[in-house]
Amino acid sequence: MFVAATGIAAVWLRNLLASAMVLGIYSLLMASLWVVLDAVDVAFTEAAVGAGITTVLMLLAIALTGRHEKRRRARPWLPLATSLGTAGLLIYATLGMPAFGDANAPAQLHVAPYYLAHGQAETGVPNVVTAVLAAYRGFDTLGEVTVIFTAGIGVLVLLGGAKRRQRKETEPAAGDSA
Amino acid sequence: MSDFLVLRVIAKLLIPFILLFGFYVQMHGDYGPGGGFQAGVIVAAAFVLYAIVFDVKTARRVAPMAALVSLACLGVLLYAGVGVANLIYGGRFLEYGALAHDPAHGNHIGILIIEIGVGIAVAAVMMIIFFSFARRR
Amino acid sequence: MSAGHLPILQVAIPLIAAPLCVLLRRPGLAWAFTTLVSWALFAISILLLIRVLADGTISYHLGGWAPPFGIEYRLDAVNSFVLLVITGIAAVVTPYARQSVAQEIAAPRHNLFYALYLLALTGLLGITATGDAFNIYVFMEISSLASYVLIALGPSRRARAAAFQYLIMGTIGATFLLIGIGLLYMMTGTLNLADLSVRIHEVPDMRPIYAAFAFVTIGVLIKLALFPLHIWLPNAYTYAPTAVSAFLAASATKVGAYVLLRFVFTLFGQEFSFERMPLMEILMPLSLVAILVGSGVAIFQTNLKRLFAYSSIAQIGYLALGISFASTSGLTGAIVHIFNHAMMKGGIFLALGCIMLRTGSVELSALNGLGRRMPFTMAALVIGGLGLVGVPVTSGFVSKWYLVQAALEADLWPVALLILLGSLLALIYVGRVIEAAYFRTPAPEAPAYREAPWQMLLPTWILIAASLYFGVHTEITVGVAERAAATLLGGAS
Amino acid sequence: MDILNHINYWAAIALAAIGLYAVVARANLIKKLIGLSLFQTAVFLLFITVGKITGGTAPILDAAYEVYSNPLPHVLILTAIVVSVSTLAVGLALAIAIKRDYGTVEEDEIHAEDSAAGPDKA
Repeated sequence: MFVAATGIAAVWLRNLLASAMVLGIYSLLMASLWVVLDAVDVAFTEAAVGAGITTVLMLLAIALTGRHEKRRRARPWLPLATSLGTAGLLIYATLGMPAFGDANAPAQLHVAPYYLAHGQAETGVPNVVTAVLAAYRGFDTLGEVTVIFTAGIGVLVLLGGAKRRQRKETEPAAGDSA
Repeated sequence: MSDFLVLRVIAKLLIPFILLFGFYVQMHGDYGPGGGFQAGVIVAAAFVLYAIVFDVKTARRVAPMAALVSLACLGVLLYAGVGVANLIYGGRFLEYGALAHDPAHGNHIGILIIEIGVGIAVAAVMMIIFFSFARRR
Repeated sequence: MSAGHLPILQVAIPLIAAPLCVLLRRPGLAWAFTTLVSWALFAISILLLIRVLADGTISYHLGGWAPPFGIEYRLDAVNSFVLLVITGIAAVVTPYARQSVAQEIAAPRHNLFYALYLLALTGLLGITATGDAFNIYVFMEISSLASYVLIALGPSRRARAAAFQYLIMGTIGATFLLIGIGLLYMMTGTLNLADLSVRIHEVPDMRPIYAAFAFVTIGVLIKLALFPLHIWLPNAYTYAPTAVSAFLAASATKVGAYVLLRFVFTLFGQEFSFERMPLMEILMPLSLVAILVGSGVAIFQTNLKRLFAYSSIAQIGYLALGISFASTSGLTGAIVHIFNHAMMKGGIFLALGCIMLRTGSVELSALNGLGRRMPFTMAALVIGGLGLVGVPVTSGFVSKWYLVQAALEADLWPVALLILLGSLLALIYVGRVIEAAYFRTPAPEAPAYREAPWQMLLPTWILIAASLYFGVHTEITVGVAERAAATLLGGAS
Repeated sequence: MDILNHINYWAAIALAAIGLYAVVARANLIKKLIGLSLFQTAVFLLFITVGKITGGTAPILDAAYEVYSNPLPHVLILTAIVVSVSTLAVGLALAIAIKRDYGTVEEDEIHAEDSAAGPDKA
């Protein structure tokens, strides 16, 4: 339950720098949890992305935007309702779910066994995750690469030509009536 | 940027190994955990480490933004290009089986190429994002 | 390559074109290339629609893997019609974009702008064409990420704040959709929509499916911007570059409506959605409130882009209302409205772009006397606005006709009255535009604005003319919409 | 219904609720993104939990094992992680741009600046 503790800490801390660090630790713990759940590929990715890249980006961004979160008047009703509503709906859903680790749950019976049985023969790749990722659901992965490409171009556009625009934006009135 | 000698020496020692590990992960994705995405992130991490320990400016000279942007495009095009090649060889889009006489073999080749495409694109984009953030300091 | 590959080309071409566009570097070249691509896509979508109408559903197995193991593209009358709308809008907006973008966005980034525009298009087309639940999520994120950045490129700094708000809400929506898809997978073991629609009814314990239904619906409603989940929309449309506003207003929410249709009717089935789940009881009041509040707030706006953004909220209300009837005429109305509203709103935002280009403002006061100075632009704006009201001869009338008919069929005459009330409210805000443009004299110090250039006027008028043409000749649009409605309702039982 | 069987799900749900709360409640844009990240990761945990089979191993085929956990959720979550980090990158870039334009990343201060700058000009 370390994971939960770090999760809460990440939200609670008002020092954003510490908060981002804790988020990194949370990711790392999550990755180990996924090894326990047999998702080694996912764990690897989470460790590299969540604990690595995300933390670096967070720290850079915080360095640019200021590290302290300001306290403000609490009006917790809407957020509380949203999050409790979501949680309640999910818990309701779990009541009808198959037990954890059940080999006969519907999710394990339909498509998945096919991948395990035919994956290596049809693709020549013993890592079934890679086989599904690159072959059976290869188009999703193309989409995934496109998503990250979009993000790269997007960041470039947002932060690229900053200098010229900064001059224009110094007078808010001029910027707003453009 | 940093004057800590120990840090510099360790980083210098580590970076080649990180890169090597990245290539290992890239090529070994078929058999163990890993693949293009993870490899891309690791390679990018090596550059990020270099930039943090030494100097963002030097790191940028090693990997100029224009080259990174071209590489990112190239990665996506490599992946999608495999799909188009399949069409030309008479298969469906991304039907790697059409690449060789034996479908399983064709699949293996196809997976290898697209994983390389993923690796290039991811490494390039990660560095684009990092440098865009770091530049504004 | 034979015609059999058209479904994938529809999505793969813009996907490949986007990185090429980045590599082209020269803004003019990137623009010309994007224009060519969008026309090619429009041609492909016409061919696809013709084929679907002639031969029925097309199924394309990506990678040659048979569904449900691989990803399937599945085109029927519904989504090939939506594809036609999106590519049609893109084919008109792209040639228009050049001058508008040149004015509103700094030059060195134009090739990146067009790349993002193509990516947004890729995402929208991908969502529409696919027959796989998770694939919807992936392509939704492509289009969303590209749209966030496109909106943030608006000239005012508020564009950035609006884009951030959209990013937060959009991501929550997408994650809700992901939860829903996860629950569905958990209980059925498949991600293929056609396969899901069968297996979903064999699940022993329905509770996770109920929850999945709730999550998917809420997630999609955020993307669709139905009241009260609309709060991201007015700012996003107001502060985005005008060409982006036009493109998104005409296409993005339409795709949201399509996804809702797909999940509610094809996947869950009409019987499940409306009899076991209270979808009608929830959707109908919300859409009526959306119509009244959207139109009501629009009346008090002085910024024209914001005015028509609120009017979009009202129009989304009409769309959702049509869906909530779950009857042939209701669905026909909704699907026809997807088409008609895309034409009208696209035309209106393009006209606003012309005004922006010449006067540098889209305040209501900037319109004073513009009816004489920019007659063609203003005429387009007014005709588009009358379409929103639902005046006969415009295509807006056709959609409203079907909606009112659906309300009367369902013995809900108060709903029919509210639809008419919404039209009255729309008449008020369109009236304000007409008044400013034709009955007020320009301020004496105002420069004599010239008419917008033909490269921008022509696309604007193509959309407006289409909305007039299809207001009179309804055989094509209504014909296809009726087939689509029949597909949705028939596929449900 | 055996409660112990669902404890993993519930842990994930609790995390998701915390993250979502942070997104809606906090005014700091960076904190919102942290919350968003938390929320998404918790949802991923939910997915991965679905794929686990008791006694199974990681789905890399080998003669030594017979029972493997379900690979499909892993694939989906790999994609979803990439999507979430992309979203995060764009979100942070937007936050930086907002800081540049407004000088703050607190939501209420941004609203205050906007209303101070005059009523709703384009």
